[in-house]
Order: sequence, then C-alpha cells, then structure tokens
Amino acid sequence: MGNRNGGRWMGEINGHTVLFLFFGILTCLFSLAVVFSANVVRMAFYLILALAATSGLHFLAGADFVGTMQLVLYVGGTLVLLVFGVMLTAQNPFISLRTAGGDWIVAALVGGILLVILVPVAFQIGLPPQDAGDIEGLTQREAVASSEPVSVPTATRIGLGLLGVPGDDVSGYLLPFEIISIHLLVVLVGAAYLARAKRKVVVRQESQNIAGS
Amino acid sequence: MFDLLSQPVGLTHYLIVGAVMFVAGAVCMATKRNALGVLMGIELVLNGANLNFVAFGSNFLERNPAYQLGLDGQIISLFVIVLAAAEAAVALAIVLNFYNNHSTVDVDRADELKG
Amino acid sequence: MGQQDLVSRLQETFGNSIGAVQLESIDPWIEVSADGLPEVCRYLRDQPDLKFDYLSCISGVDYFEPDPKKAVKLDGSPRLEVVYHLWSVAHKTSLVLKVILPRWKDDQEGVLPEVPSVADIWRTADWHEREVYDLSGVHFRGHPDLRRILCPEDWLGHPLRKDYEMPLEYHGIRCR
Amino acid sequence: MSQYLISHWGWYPPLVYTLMAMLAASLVLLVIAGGSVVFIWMERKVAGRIQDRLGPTRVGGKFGWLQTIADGIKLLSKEDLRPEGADAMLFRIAPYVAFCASYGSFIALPFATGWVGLDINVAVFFVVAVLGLEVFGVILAGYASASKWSLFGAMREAAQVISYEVPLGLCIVIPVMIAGTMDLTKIGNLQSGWFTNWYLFHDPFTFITFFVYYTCALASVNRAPFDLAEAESELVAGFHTEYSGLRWSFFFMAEYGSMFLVSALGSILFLGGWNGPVPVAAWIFGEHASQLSGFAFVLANVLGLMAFILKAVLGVTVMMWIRWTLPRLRIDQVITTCWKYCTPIAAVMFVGVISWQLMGLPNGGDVLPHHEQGSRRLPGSLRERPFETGDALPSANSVGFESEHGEQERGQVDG
Amino acid sequence: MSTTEEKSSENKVVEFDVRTDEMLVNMGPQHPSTHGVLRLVLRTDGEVVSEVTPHLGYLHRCAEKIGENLTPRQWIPYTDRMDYLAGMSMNLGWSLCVEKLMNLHVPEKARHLRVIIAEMQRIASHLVGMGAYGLDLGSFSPFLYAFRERERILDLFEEACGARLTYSYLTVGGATADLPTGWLQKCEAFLDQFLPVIDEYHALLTTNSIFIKRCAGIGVMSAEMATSYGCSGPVLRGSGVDLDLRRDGEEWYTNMYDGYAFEVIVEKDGHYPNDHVYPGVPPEAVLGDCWHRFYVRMLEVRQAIDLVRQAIDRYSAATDSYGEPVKLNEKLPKGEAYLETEAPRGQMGFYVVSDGSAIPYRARARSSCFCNLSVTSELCRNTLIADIPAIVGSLDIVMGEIDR
Repeated sequence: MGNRNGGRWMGEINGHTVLFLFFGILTCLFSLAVVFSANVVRMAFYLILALAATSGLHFLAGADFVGTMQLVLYVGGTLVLLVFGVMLTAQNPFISLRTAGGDWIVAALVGGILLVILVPVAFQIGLPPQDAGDIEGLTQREAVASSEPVSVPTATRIGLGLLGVPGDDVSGYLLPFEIISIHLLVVLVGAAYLARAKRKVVVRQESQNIAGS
Repeated sequence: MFDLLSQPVGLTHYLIVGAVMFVAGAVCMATKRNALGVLMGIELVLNGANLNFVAFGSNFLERNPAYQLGLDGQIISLFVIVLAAAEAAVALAIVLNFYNNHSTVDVDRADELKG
Repeated sequence: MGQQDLVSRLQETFGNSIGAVQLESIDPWIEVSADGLPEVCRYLRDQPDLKFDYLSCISGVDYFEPDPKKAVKLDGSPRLEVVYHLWSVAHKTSLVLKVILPRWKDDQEGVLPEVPSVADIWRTADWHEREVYDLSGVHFRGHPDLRRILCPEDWLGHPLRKDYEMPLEYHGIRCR
Repeated sequence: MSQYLISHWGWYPPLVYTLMAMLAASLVLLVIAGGSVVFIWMERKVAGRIQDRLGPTRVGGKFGWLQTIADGIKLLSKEDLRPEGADAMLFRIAPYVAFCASYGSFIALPFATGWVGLDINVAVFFVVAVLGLEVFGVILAGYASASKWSLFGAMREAAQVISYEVPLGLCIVIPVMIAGTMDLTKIGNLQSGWFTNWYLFHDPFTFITFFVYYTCALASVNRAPFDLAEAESELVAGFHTEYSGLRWSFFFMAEYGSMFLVSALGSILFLGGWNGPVPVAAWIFGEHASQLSGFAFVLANVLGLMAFILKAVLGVTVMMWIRWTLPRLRIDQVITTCWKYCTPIAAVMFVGVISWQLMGLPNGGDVLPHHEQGSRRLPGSLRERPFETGDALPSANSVGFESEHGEQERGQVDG
Repeated sequence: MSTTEEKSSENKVVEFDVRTDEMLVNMGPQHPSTHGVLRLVLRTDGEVVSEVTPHLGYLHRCAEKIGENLTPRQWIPYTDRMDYLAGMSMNLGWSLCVEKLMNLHVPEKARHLRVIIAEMQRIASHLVGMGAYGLDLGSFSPFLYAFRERERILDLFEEACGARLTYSYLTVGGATADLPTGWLQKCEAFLDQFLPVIDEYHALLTTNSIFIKRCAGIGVMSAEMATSYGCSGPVLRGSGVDLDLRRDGEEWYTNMYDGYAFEVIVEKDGHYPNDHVYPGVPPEAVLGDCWHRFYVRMLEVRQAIDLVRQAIDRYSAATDSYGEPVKLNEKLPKGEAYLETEAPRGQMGFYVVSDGSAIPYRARARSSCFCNLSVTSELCRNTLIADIPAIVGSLDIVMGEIDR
C-alpha cells in the first residue's frame, strides 16, 4: 500500500503517526509473541512489554491518566503479581507446556474468524459518517493529529467524574466507583482467604516424602 | 479504505490494534495449557477492549459526536484496569491453590470438582 | 578427688572394662576397653562429683613401624590408641582415657578396628570421631554419620596411619 | 523552540519533532549516564572518607576523577559471560529493562521550570509508575541467570519493592494533595519564595512525611540498609551474581539513576525543587522564573537548576553515608518496617495533613512573607480553584482547569 | 536428650500456604561470608533454611602428618598457618605443650613477653572477628576501622619478629628474639590511642539498633549445648559458661598468668565485668545469642589491653633472659603431653607423643574453631538465609585452623 500512495503518505506522516506506529506495532508484536511463546516466563515478559506499549498508545490518545494508571496498576501491580505466580509455579515441567496441534488449529480458526469480524468493523467505524458534518470532523481531526501530540490534562476531570460531579463530557460515576471499591475489598479478602494457610501438614512426613522422592 | 498510513491516526488504527490484542488474547486463552498462560490471555483480551474504550473516549482521535464517548470511556477503562487487578488476584489465588492441591498448573488436569 | 581414688572407684564400678592405668606420666591416663567405653564415659559425665561434661579432644595414635629395624623403639606391639581428653567445667579437672585397639580388626588387613561411638554422650565427639575415622582409620560403631570430614569422600586410606602411602595421583592431580 | 524552527526556519515538522525528541532524550541520557559516572566516583570518595582512607587518587589527576571512566572501559572490554542453562534472551535483555525503567522515568522529571523532557500532567504518578518497572529487570535477571542466589535476590527485590510502593505512594500523595496538582513543575513552582514555603516545612506532618518518604525511597531503590536484593554477604551478589562487563554496569547505571531520581523527586515534592532557600532569582529579576521570559528566564532557571541538582546530590550523598554506616536489615525486618512502621505512619501523616488543611492552621509559608508572583499558593481543596478555560490551548483541550498551563507553554517555547 | 527434642520438633504441625519446593543451595566454598573455604549445603524453603550441612576440608594441608616428620621447632611455622589470624597464639600453644613434655620452664621475662604478645594477638584477632562480623551483617566500615588498628599491631609484631602474619616468634624455650628497644613505648602508645577507639566500634556495631535486630536472639545456644559441643572461648562464654583457661586451665598454662589481675568475661546476673564502661546488654538479647558472643569478644579486647599493660610493667621489671629457644633437633623425652591454651578463638589444644627421638611420634592439634563450627547445623536449623552469615560470623571461625 505504501507504493500505491507514493509520495502522498510521506506528506501526511507526522510525529504522532510515527509514535503511534511504534507503539502499535510493538503492542501487536508482543501480543502475538505471548500467544506463540511456549515458555511461561517469556510469555509474562512479552505481556509486560505489550501492556507497557499499550500505555504508550493511551498517552497518544490523550488519556494520560489512564496511561499512567495502566503503568502503575497493570504493569507495576497486576503483572508483578502474575510474575510472582509464574515464579512460584515455575517448576521445570510447567515452564513449557506444549499445546496439542489440534488445539492450535481450532484456536487459529476461531481467532481468524474473530479478526475477520473485528477488522472490517474497525474500518467502518473509523470512516467518517457519510451523511453530514464530515468537513468539520475530518479537518479538525487532521488539525489535531498533525500538531504535536500534547498531553491533554484529564486527571482532574476524571477525578471529579469519579466523585460524581458530571462535567461536559463526563457523567458522574460515584456509585460505580463505590461498588468497585467494595468489590476490590471483597476480592482482596477473598484472595487472601483462598491463598491462606489451610493445610496442616506434619513436617516429618513431608521431609520423608522429599527424602523418598 | 485500506490506506491506513495515509490517514492521520484515528479511531480505526486504535481499533485494529485493539482487535489484534483481543484476538491474541482469545487465542492465548484457548491454546495455553498453563493456567497462568490462560490468565495472561485474559489480560490481553481486557487490554484490547480497554484500548477501544480509550480510543472511543478520546476526543483527540474522533471528533464525530456520533462516536464520542467523552471521558466516560477513560473512566470505564480505569474501572476495567482495577477490575483486572482484582481478577488477577483472585485468579492467582485459585491457581496457587490448584497448584498446592494438584502439584501442577496444567488446566487440562483440572477436571475434577473436588478440591 | 585424687586420681588414685577415681581409678579405684572406676575399677570397682566397671571391673573388667578398666585396663592398665598410668598415673606417673605427665598426663595420667586410664585404659578403657572398647566395649566398656560408653558406660564409663556416661558414668564420668553424669556423676555429680566427676561431671566430665566437656570432651576436649579425641586423637588417634597409630603405633606401628613399617621398618622392622626401627620397630624396637616402640613400646609394646603395634596398636592403635584412641585417646579421649576429658575436662570438667565445674570441677576444672582433666582426665585422659585411652582405648587400645588392634591396628586392624581381627588382624585382617583393611578391616578397621571398632570402637563404640560416644557422640550421644558428648555432641562434639561427632566431628572428632569423624576426623579420627578419616585420618587414623577407626570405625566408630553407632556413629550417626560416619563420613570423612577433612579428606575428600572418595579418598583412599587413612593418612595418619604410619604405613600410609600417599597415592600417586588423585583424579588426575599428581600427588607426589 | 520547535515552533520557532518550524515557523521561522521552515523546517520539516516531523524532522523537527524527531530532532527535539532526540535532543531531550540524549540530554536525559546524559544526566543518567553522566550522573552515574559522577555518583560512582562520589560513592568511592564518600566511602573512602567515611572509612578513613582516600578512595581513588590516581586515574585522571589528583582526585581520581577518571576512575569511573577507566572502570567503564575495563567493563566494556570484559567478556560478556552467560551461564550455561540461563535463559539467553531474558538474561541479555534484563539489564536493559532495568536501565530503561530508570531512564524512562527521567523523561517526566523537570530540572527547572519548563526544563523537562516531557511535560506530563500526571508527572508524579508517571515517574513513580515507570520507576516501579525497574523491578522487572531485576526479577528477569534473577530468573534468567539460572542461579539460586540470583533467584533469591530477585524474589527479595520483588517482595520489597512491591511492598514499599504503598508507603512511598502515600508519602507522595501528601504534597500532591497540598499542591492540588500532579504536575511536578507546578508543585515545584508552588514552593517558590522563602524556604518556609517548602512543603517540608508546610506543617509538622509533612516534615515527618519527608523522612518516611526518604526511607521508603531508599528501600525502593535497593540501597543499604535495604539492599537485600544484592546482599553480598548473604546472596553473593544477589540478582546480578552472574552478570559481568557491560550488562552488569547497566544495572549499576540504573541503580544510581534511580537514586538520583528519588532524591530529585523528594527535593521537588518536599524541598522546593529548583527554588533556593531564599528567593534570590526573584530579587534579581523581580519575578519568579515561571513568570519570566527570554534571557532572564534562562538565567533564573540556571540558578534554579543548580539549586535543584545540589539538593538531589545531597540526597544521594546521604544515601551513600547511610550505606557505609549501617548494617543490613533482614528480609522479614524490611517487610516489617514497611507494613508496620512506614505505611501506618504515612497514613497517619496523610490524615494529619488533611486535618491541618481543613482546620486552616497556619502553614510554613505564612511564617515569612513570600514573594508575590512566585508563590501563589493554591488552596488545598479544589472547590476554591477557579474553573477556567485554558486560552492557549486548542479547543480540543478546552476543559483544563490549569490556568498556568499556558504560561508554561510559553516558558517552554521561549526556552 | 537431644534426640527426644528433635522428635518433638519434627512432629510439630506447621501450616503453610503456598507449596514451594525445597531447594539445595551451596553456600561456599566460594562465598563472601563463609570466612574462607567453608562450604555449607543449605536445604531451603524460600528464605527459611531447614537444614545446614557443613563440609570441611578445602584447606586441609595435613599439618598433623607434617608434624610427625619435623622437630617441634620446625613445626612452629606450620602452627602459624593453622589460625592464621592468631599465629602467635598457635605458636604459644605448641611451645607450651612441648615444654610440658620436656618439663622446660621458661624464664620470668619470657613469661611476660609471652603474655604481651599473646594478648596483643588476642586484640588483633578479635579486631578481625569484629570487623568481619560487621561485614557479614552488611556494614562495611567497621571492617576497615578494625583493620586500621590491626595494622598497627601487625607493625609492632613486624618490628619484633619480622613477619606480619606468620610469625614463628614464640617458640619452644621462649621466643626467637627479645623485643627490640623502644618497642614497649610504641606498644603503650598504641594502647593509649586504641582504648578510645573501642567506643567507636561500640557505636558502630554493638549499640546500633539494626545490628541488635540482626543478632540479638539469633542462634541462641544454651550453656549445656555449648559444653556438649565442646565450644570454647568467646563462643562458650557467650553462653554463660564461666570457663577461661587462663584462670581455670592446667597449671602449666595458668602459671603464665600467675599474678595477673583479670576477670573472666562472662555474664553474671545480667552484667558483664566492667560493662559499666560500655553499653549494657540490650533487652532483646538472650544469653547465648550472636550478640553475646560478639560482646564477649569486644570486652575481651578491653581486658587484653589491661593485661598487656600489666605485662609490660612486669616485663620491664624482669631481669633474666627472654628465653633462648631450644636446639632445633633437641631430643624429646619419651612420653606424651596434652595441653590446652586459651587462644583468641577458644581452647587450642596440642597433643604431642614422643618416642624419645627429636621428632614427635604424633603431633595433634585440637582446634577450637573445629568444635565451635560443629554447632552450625544445629544453630542454623529453621533460620532465615540472612541469619546464617550472622550465626557463622558470630562463631568467628578460621578455616585454616579447622582444616589444618
């Protein structure tokens, strides 16, 4: 497609596009690497990179607060947890669990169909609506996109939105926010309950087992 | 329609990246036998969806009011991030429990209901 | 308590287990038969007026002269002595016990002579007996973990025996 | 500056942006690489002095200035060893992950008004987030080395850093709350004027908070007495046991970079950042640097930069002092310190600062008269802040409350 | 006794949450905190060590076999290389043992010279023990502070005998040479300068709260256990056993300290002798833990200073010879002798058996560290990995003496 458009895309390309391509391609590549890697530690590593690149995309989309949250919570919190889990269970036989060939075929089929459905939808949505307002929409979009990608402050508005103060482009979210916080508490308690000490084991038996095995 | 590079970055670009992530996550969930691998697939799926939310919510990418979600999109994706953390905590607790009881993380062997 | 009293008391209590007694030498010593050793030691440790609760040292001494011309210098026949130096922390007294063994059990070359282990009486005997086993070649019966301690585990021979020959090489390393 | 190049010189915009980005990136790289060279040299001199010896004296003249460079050359020429059985790809990449995290967080760190790689609105948050990623480098290094000591180090580091992010975050939130913004540049500028304006002296709670912050910062960058991940007397060298040469030095650059970063962050959040103890620049130029333009702005900023670097280096020096004085804690004691001491104290300080603000008790800034322009303190609660529309922003960004945003843009353009 | 204890502890029911597999880790022989070439095989579950197996012998040099082929004076340099941090004490132990066999009494001046040297050696050795212990706990500076002072002692030793580490100075019959003129003044000057420095060590380590946290209540050894394991020196006294061979030993050895005023450093009713000068016992510390072992060593340094001062006076007053060494091939009387002396690290015993020739029939060294080290596997059971350097360091072992 590059050749077909020739000099045209050279003119349209800008810093934003370059950065988007960088992060987008990284995201896609590492997502696929997660799928195709068999070693679970490497999978975790690729996932980290994929999600970090996603946060870059968030920044590019002007969602700086979400991007940082992605880094703090997702990459710095959830994934560390995940890596912990990987390391706790990373016994040699489980580091690389091979997938059966049949599974691959079915998964590729399902994935392919999903992709075939999703991508055209993406193109349809991305197209400017046919009926009206396209002059304004397109030009503004180009104007914005071709300028330097500045970070638009969103933290305050998001914060107010979470506190239930509706803004001009944000609704009040006090109730979901509270529900989420209760949910989080419940989940933490539940997770601690699930992973808590519950088996009583006589040490000597254990050491004998180890000696025997 | 397909000359994405000639266009300034817009919703479509984000949606495609999101779709790739989503599909990768789905395939990952379907193929991995390691319980933690499945968990990673879930994270990918959630992130794919999240990216779409952010893209829709960004008035920076999409000025068309018909598609605009405003900051609501960002807030929803925040909720998703937090819920994903919660989900990961629970899932990890389950995986570790499973590992304690069965000495394996192979989901194919998690076919008995008693703990 | 004088050494003489102690000796007579031990002789009374254990009879045959107590062998020769040498009280005139620099460090007076009492010979104890191998089989009677644990009882004697336990008695020495537990009697409140003796309380030899501190085992200083276990040494193995090999009396043997491979060269027959020099052998006359030795007192008595070739033998292996295991020497126990005891100390009482409470009474600040010392005592030397000796167990005199044949160099080889039943005079069969290569079969180590045996002594009952005292590792359950004094914990320090654990390592000291391992060392005597390693260097002097005495087998301590009932020892919890009788392995070589200073030499490598696959070392051959017991270096402090007088007839010990240094091997020419060890895992390809030239020794002499 | 980029606007100037585009509009006045007609340069090709993408090229200008790329150039500008590269310029900023290389400046930041210079700070972290040059900084660690200086800090490693300084560590040796400080250690030497503390231990009643001289430290390096030969390479590069009297004070051994070039010792680190010489060491760097030595490390470069060393063989790049990789243990058999190591996960080759992860082993190779881990030092860079650690380094990139340390380096990446410098992007959002302002060195003076407007002198910042990327002016992010949520800079505090960003810096902490990216710095937290350093732990991945360590975990991966520990795992990939296929050495049990490395694994121990990695697990310790993971447990420690994750735990300490909680009190560290709480401590950071306190100045953010007082300032009412997460923009580091603004937080710094809000503390201009006399030193009483620094958040360290804002109220007794912030004073304590600073020391809790410093403790947690020490722990999160793995410095003694919290250097358990590399505890040389226990774990040989911990996570970098198997590393040698350049890869090993990358871990060290990351460590010294992070040390500088947390000190710098601490000095912005609590010690007034680039504002000196007395408003010298304001007396000379009549205005605070954020209000100036042109040459005066640059001059005032250079002054500020010096003050800032001085404070950050002071923080690093104290870290070294601590390292060469104290024994190391045990891992359970480190975690206990975090959860039983630092976190509750930080939480109490948090509540304390809120109460102080709500009750309207006098804060440090009220003690001495502060300079008018520079020290416009923002009230603690959002309600008192005007809902303004940023005039210098395109309409797409028209919803910001940040009235100073335009001024900063101008400052950046002028700089 | 011990077996029942073990059984009860092994049957203890423990709860655990995440099952982690046990892992065998080799600590040493190349490890920074194993004081040479000790190899500890740790069985760990995460950070918790369930079993420690020491492996020795990496520094075995067959010293005893060599001793069967050399005359006692020729063997002196080999004793230097046993406890290479306290070579003088090793020389002294062997010399006294051979003298006991030969019934050779050294002159008065030689006796006091030996006290000066032995106690100076005790200071030097404990300085290393203290500094290295700081190093084991992650504090680097005390090590260099300790070496700064140790260097001055080594300078004095070098002046006396020409060597800094392996001295071969004290020998059978006395010493190889008298102390050079002016040596005593230098020694006194050093002691005056050194006494206040001890406070620095206490400030850096003994009273440091992190230090106390790291070693108080860690590796607690009861008096019975210490005795049963044959521990000696500061390790034994740190457990509260009142035994110091300088006071309680055989007459042949205690004669050397005849007339000297000193108190055995051991805790009585929660106090150490002279501890009013130095910080008291912290409430966290339990008798027999690492902190007490360390503290006993620190107080012994102070005590050694007093002893050296007393010895200097007596040495100056004595008029007879410094003790000419016996001939290199002096014939030994037939018989055997065993003598233990109080070396810095504990009771160093030598056993010599002679068949009447100049060369001993058997030379045996009873190493203090050998016995002290044998407690590790019991002390380190169910501790954390970080406690292992703390415990092994507090035993203050020297592998040269253990492996001989």
